[in-house]
Amino acid sequence: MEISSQKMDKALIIIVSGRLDTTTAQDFESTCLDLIGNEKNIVVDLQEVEYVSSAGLRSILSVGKKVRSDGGSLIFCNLKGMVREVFEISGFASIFNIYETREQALEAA
Amino acid sequence: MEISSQKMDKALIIIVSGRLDTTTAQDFESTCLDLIGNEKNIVVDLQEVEYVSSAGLRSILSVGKKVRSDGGSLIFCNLKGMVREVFEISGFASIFNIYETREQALEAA
Amino acid sequence: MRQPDSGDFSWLQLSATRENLPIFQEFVINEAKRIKTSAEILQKVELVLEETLLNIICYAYPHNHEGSIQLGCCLPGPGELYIRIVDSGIAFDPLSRPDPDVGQPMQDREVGGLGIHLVRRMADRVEYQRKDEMNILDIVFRT
Amino acid sequence: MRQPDSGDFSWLQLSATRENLPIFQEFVINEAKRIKTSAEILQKVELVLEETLLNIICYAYPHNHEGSIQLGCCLPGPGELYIRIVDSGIAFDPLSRPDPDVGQPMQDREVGGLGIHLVRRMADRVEYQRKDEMNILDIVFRT
Ligand SMILES: Nc1ncnc2c1ncn2[C@@H]1O[C@H](COP(=O)(O)OP(=O)(O)O)[C@@H](O)[C@H]1O
Ligand SMILES: Nc1ncnc2c1ncn2[C@@H]1O[C@H](COP(=O)(O)OP(=O)(O)O)[C@@H](O)[C@H]1O
Repeated sequence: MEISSQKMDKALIIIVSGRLDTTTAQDFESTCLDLIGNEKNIVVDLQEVEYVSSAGLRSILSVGKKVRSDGGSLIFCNLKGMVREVFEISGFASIFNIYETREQALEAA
Repeated sequence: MEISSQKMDKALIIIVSGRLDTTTAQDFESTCLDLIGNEKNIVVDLQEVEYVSSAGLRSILSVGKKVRSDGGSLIFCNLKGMVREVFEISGFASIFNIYETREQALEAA
Repeated sequence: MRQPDSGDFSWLQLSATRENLPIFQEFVINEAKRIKTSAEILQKVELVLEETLLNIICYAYPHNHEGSIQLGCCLPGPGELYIRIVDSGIAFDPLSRPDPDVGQPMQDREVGGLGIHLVRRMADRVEYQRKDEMNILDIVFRT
Repeated sequence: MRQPDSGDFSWLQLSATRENLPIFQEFVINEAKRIKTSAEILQKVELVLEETLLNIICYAYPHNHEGSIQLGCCLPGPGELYIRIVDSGIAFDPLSRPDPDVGQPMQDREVGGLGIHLVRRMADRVEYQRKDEMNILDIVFRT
């Protein structure tokens, strides 16, 4: 798994690639929190994420709760294949705002 | 496994690399016989062979017998590690002429 | 359900440790590839194995006693992948757990508790039995 | 010898086919690497597995009946790799075969018959037993 970020006017974009599984979820969580710092509007681009398990969901929810408790918002875009399916089955598609493209997510942010 | 050959004045050199195991031995045997054709003096360079099993020995002996029955001779050089050990345990080190280097083998050919 | 003791099952038994998880996954993926399983199904298989095996690794052998996992796999018919997971840990029927309420808003959602839910939704059939002091979980995918 | 039914054995059971040979080999190599086995020993392990497993694949189940092979593996102590190979094919004790005469000249040498000889010379200990209609071959390497 790899993470990078890009600071835009309206939001911080976090770009994730690879697998969000039991071996990488912890790292995802701590790296995200580091990158977020005091930012309020976060867009996570999952375009390059090909696999997410419940360990990944756990970390995503932790990050989401942290951002929310700091008064910010975490939104997602570019969910593909099984990542989209896992978000739907777990209800994450309704607790988070999800957008098709990064542009749409930035507009909403 | 890969095989190539090089025609020298004194002998045909057959250069083998990779593994001589149950999946490659047949191919080794038929390719060798093709390359040998009507040549009498054959030097097989095993420098790049890292693994040989009884299936490999079986093919080597078949080729050796064929060359011998055509009045030629098959000699080996550059046996490394487990290849040397397998040749010794199986008695192949005494039924074939074995040389340390290709130069020595060519001289003897 | 077909009996895994019939000869056409392949088995892998390893100790229940995290480092063995990818070996179990690879084992099943290898079998599944024999019937040209699509990449999407392979990912679901991988997910279901991560969830079920990790649960055994984390919860089935609590007293620091190192247990093991037996994983059986067969291809009973065209387009069917059959997986049997056996452990001798504490009795646990994952199918008896109520599904989590996935309709709650974020602040009410507990972190965790989604693994078994994903397994039930991703696999085409899941059955549990306790037999001879062992947990036996059968999972079927239509490929 | 240590009993493989104790929990610290890892097991792989697959049908006795050529295509499964590398999977068996990789399984043992993986286990052996946990105790930092040298590359030379790993090659010997690979060779011994090729010879023994291929014999079972070729000879143990002659009537076209597809049998299987169970391979157990453990690391009983520092520097020891213990392998158990079980099949339910025709009774065959490889240790009862006389060693081939490796001193003969080429024209007198038969092609073949070297596999078991290599196994006995490469492994540090080999033991055979027939039990419950099964061939059980135990092989130990000092790594
Ligand atoms: N094999 C098992 N043995 C005992 N308890 C288990 C086992 N598997 C799961 N559990 C229990 O069921 C709960 C829910 O599991 P799961 O849905 O995978 O979510 P999570 O592991 O994230 O909590 C676990 O927290 C654990 O208490
Ligand atoms: N598992 C087995 N069951 C029955 N016969 C066997 C088995 N393994 C080996 N044999 C017999 O022993 C012979 C010698 O085996 P081996 O030393 O491996 O050489 P090769 O397989 O090249 O003949 C075989 O040719 C076969 O007749």
